[in-house]
Amino acid sequence: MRLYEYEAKRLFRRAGIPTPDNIVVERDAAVLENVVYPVVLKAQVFLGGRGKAGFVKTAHNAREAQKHIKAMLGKKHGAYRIERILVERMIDIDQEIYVAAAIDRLSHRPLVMTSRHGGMDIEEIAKKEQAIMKFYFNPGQKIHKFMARKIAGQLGFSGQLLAGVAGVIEKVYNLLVSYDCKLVEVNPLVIDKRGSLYAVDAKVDLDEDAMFRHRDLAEMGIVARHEVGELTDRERTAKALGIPYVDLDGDIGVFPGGAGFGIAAIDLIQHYGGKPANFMDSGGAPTQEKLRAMLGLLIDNPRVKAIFGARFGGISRCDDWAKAVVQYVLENKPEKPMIMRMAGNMEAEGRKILEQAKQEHPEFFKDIKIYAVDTPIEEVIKETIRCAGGE
Amino acid sequence: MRLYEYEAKRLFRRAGIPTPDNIVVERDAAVLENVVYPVVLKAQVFLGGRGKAGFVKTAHNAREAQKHIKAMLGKKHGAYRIERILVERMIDIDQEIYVAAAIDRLSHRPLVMTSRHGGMDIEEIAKKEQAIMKFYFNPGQKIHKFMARKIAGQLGFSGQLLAGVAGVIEKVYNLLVSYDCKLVEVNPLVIDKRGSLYAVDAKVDLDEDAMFRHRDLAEMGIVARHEVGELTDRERTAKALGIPYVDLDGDIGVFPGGAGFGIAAIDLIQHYGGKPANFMDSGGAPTQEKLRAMLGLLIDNPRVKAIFGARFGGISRCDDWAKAVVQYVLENKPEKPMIMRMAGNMEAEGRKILEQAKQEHPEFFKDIKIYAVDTPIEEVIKETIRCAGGE
Amino acid sequence: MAIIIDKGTQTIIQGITGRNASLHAKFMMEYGTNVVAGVTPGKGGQKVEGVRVYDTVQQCMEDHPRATVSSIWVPPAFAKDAILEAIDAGIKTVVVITERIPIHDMLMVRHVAKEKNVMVIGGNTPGLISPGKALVGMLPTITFRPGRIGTVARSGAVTYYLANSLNLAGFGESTSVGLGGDPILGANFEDVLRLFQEDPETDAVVMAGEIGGVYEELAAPYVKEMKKPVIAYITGKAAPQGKRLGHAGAIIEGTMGTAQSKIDALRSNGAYLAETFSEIPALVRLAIKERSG
Amino acid sequence: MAIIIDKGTQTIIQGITGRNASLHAKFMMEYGTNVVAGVTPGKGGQKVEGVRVYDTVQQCMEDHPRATVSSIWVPPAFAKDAILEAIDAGIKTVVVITERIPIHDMLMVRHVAKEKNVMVIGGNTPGLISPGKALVGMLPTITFRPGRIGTVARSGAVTYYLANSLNLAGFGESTSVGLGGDPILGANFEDVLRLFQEDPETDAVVMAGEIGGVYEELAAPYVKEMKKPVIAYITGKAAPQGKRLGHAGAIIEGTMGTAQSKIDALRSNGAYLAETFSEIPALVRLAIKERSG
Repeated sequence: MRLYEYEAKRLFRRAGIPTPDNIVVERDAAVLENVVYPVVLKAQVFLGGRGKAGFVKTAHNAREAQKHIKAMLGKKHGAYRIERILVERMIDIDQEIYVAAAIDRLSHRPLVMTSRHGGMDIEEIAKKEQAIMKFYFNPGQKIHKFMARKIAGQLGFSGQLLAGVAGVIEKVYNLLVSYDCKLVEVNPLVIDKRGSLYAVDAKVDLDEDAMFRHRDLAEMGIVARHEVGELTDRERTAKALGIPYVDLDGDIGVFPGGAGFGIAAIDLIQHYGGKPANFMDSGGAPTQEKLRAMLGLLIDNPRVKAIFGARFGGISRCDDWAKAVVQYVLENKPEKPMIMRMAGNMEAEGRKILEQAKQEHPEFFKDIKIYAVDTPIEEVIKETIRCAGGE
Repeated sequence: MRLYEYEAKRLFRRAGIPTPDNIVVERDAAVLENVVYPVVLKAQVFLGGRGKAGFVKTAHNAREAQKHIKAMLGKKHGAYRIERILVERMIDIDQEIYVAAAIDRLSHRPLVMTSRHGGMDIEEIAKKEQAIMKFYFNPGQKIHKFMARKIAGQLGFSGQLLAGVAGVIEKVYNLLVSYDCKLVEVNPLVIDKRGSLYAVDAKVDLDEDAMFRHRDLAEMGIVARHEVGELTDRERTAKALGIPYVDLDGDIGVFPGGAGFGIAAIDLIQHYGGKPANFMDSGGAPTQEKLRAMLGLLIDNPRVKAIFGARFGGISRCDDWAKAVVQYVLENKPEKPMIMRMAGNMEAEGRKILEQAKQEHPEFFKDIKIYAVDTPIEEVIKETIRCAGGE
Repeated sequence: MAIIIDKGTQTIIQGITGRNASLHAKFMMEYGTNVVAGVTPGKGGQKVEGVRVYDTVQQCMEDHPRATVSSIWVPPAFAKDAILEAIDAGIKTVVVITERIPIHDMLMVRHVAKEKNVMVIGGNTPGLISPGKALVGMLPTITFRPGRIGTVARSGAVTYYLANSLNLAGFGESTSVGLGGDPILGANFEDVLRLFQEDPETDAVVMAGEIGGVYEELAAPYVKEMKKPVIAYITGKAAPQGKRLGHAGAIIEGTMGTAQSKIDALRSNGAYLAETFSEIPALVRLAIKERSG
Repeated sequence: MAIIIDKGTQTIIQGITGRNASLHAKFMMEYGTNVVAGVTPGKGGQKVEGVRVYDTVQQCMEDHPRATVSSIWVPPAFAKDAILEAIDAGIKTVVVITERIPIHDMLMVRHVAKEKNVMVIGGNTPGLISPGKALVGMLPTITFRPGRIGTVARSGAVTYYLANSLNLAGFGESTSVGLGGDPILGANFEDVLRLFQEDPETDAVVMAGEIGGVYEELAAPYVKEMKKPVIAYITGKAAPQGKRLGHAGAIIEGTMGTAQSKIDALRSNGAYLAETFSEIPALVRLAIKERSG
């Protein structure tokens, strides 16, 4: 889960990584007291290319700063609305270097990456003569101060600068480990003309699954969100309900079993010429309430023309699923076609529940078809696409 | 550095180790609000045998408690004046067990020690049928929760009690490691009739040399002292001056070089029939100010009749030492005999300084003899004993 | 001999007193799995579905020294501890049903497992099944038929649909293994492919991957080495970038871990690529014919 | 060949820019010790007494790959790091002058040193000297004469007085080693006794212990095994219990580490016990005579 630059820098300060003095502005006519000019104003969005899009500006006085703030706030950079601007003292750059700590997906170990060439994309840095240097650690291993100095020494620093760079390396690694991060990147780490160090940009990628043990993040205003980007309103609702949900731009609501099949389902819909309206995941063993809430999210979406559903009863049982579908239908009398398939644990019991409800209230079930294990899932998807008027 | 029981229990609470509710009373007519009777009143001294000496009492109401407090406060247990009483809710004992974490001097590793037999001296526990079980860890190794459960399981616990005992074991080990302790002992760890656990006694031995990295101890009122026991006034003065100093009950002031020789010197004085007044250590490379302060501590001690001094110039140089002695003598004109020996680094320079001062002010140096490397140290000690009127 | 679990393999269940674990303990035993004990700290002495519950794996192993497989059903905050406990007590295969285990915890688990030569499957695995012999996990047994196709997939539901497709076409499975949907897994595709390659009861392997991570790409060179054919099905082509699709593992980071990069790596190393579940049986038939021909 | 340090042994000084370290760097070089470099993080590029200062031991070792001994003069809070750095960079003997290093830090140092087969002497050691050949540490060289008696002591000043007593009686030292006054030490009596036992230039060993710890007791069985005689001098008989006498290690805790327990252990294993410094030379003479007779 990516943090905004201003959030990452709050975490940096807590970890003792030096950042330029800054404030966050969320409104026009912001109070810019105690600001030392010149400053850099940076729109707080995840998408790259802020500079080219005019969302990074410099200002030499309050008037200029206010002008830029007014011009940026509320604008959109790609899909993202600019809601905050980081106003930061401009640093007199002498050198820009690269320092990061991350998890290596190949060796499954934490590592420190450094380069004398900072200030550009990591891919570009990697192309430079002196490639990125990588130092691997074992899981659970501490970084001794001498190791950080050794790295700074191998980077070619000496004297006070070596000590300073080593300090940042040590703290970046400790931040990775102590806050369960996937990535902590300082790019560039700027050395100013007086030899002081500043993290001029800051990238932190947290492990959302470990946030339960970092309660202090919430105190800092850092809460769960997409890996990159903000949630839509419907995604926010789903999140509050505990349902992994992503809005897509099609018209077929997808009500799958697990995440893995959810991913396959949107592929298959697209494969057969349909357009999925969402990704969704019921999680391990959803309660009936959760299943009904999931259906509601789709039915209430005006874009959705038909719903594709599938339940392979594993940890989540077919009878529970059937009960939830029946209760939702009886209570909400949805008017959108629902084409589904049910198989697996407690399939017979589930089918009995569905048949009984259908017999008692055939009027509510006329647009609802629930296939069994002998119908390939592709056929169910194709039928859903037809019902949505596609193909 | 041993902590008082009430201090150790404060640390326990911080570490999440359950202790009975308690308050610390330092005065007569203490406020005993919110106290649930019956209570146990325990004099806060390091010396064992409190119970036999009448310094552990029970009280069933405030009147009784006040009576005991009045009777105990200010009394002496051995050499120690009772300045504080811990008033603690009495626990309804079902079982008493032993849980400790310590540093094993043989293997140089942290270890956990447990026994089903708590509530008596560890030596006595060791004699029981089921001896103390020991579990060794590597330095820097964390205790996983499952390890603590395994230990509790091997102790023969099961169910909720196993979980509870494992929790205490884990926290005791973590306290040892996180606060740089030499020993953390819960003896007894009481299981009451409802299955709740309480550390009814608490023993913590800190590493004084690591206190610099535990600033929060000072906030808790835990400050440096003797390993066991309080400092005398003179020891407190020495401590403030940064001088390791221990009061002994003899009449020969000992002004040695390093700690190791200081220990040897008091042995030798005793060996030849004298009585040392103190132990002292100049530390690595004392400043002249420090050396003068050391001399002052001895001269100002009315018990001291003569001073034995020795300097073997290693990291601390003879010339610095000679300068300090000369300046002290000229400023304070001490009237006690000082018999000393000087050898080692910068010996010639030191001797020159002494000779010159003696020539200029022979009147102040008439009781001062400073031998050189060719006089065995034992001879110097014997002469000092004679000067003190001993032998 | 099926891979990993077979008829009679002694298995224990950590976290057995939980609602799902106890339900699936019942299913496993009904299927014939030899569940010898359960472990839940603090609940030692209880019984679940007739199975004795221990407080620690060590105590459990004292009574059942021949247990080799444990499945983990505890909440994510306790998963690392439970897995390390199983490894410490001498379990040889740990099947981690728990999902969303913190990444750094899994790094530590992998590190210790490697040192002790223990196979950890998951986290977030639906488990594995050797049809007609044994089940460890929560796969719906109704879907699986004994046969000679090995399957290995990241996702649980995909494992069911694979089996379903194969069965509708008359195939059955030797063993079906779910690797799990978490971003850092214990066993990966290559580990399981190696077991199938050595398994005399397996003729071909179907592997199903998805966006995120690099386990599919890493397995590609071994696919080339294998004597048995591999049919691959990779999902996530339609997935939006930078959004987490339920599985924490299913997120595209930069140019790594896209569906296309996985498809390219596998195809160029000789795997047969399927675009839908329905295509898989035909490819299996073709692959077996080509390899044996 | 003297033990540990000899003429020409390449040695470095960590913390060389400190006041004491730079002073003693000078003394060491004046005595003939081959000090090839110094290390102080943040001060790389400076010179101290003509010796180049490096930021890291690694950089230092690149220029001086044959350095085998490092002495540590940094403040206690940084000692663990400096020692581990020396070990990591390939130093074979680390002489830790720093005193009052936290106990848990030294446990870690010992653990790593053992793994890497490195000898750590100290903390709180005055160092060691092979008279006429080399000095590492801050022993006052004036006291020592070349000879055939090895000495090993916990305390610095006691080391000087030992040498002083021996010299007044006409003996000299092969090597004098200070183990250090801290409670947890790297090398202990037995480690050094073993080196002296193998050293053809040593005829007898004087060991001086003090209250606190169990290193003297632990060495006693080896004293019995040795072919060379050991003269022991143990101080602290007059020490009060529970009070720390300057050295962090010099404290009697309960019944452990009393002077008497050490004396008893050593005497019963064949050591010659001295009660004063002056008695030592006569005992050395007696011991050599008895052993060679």
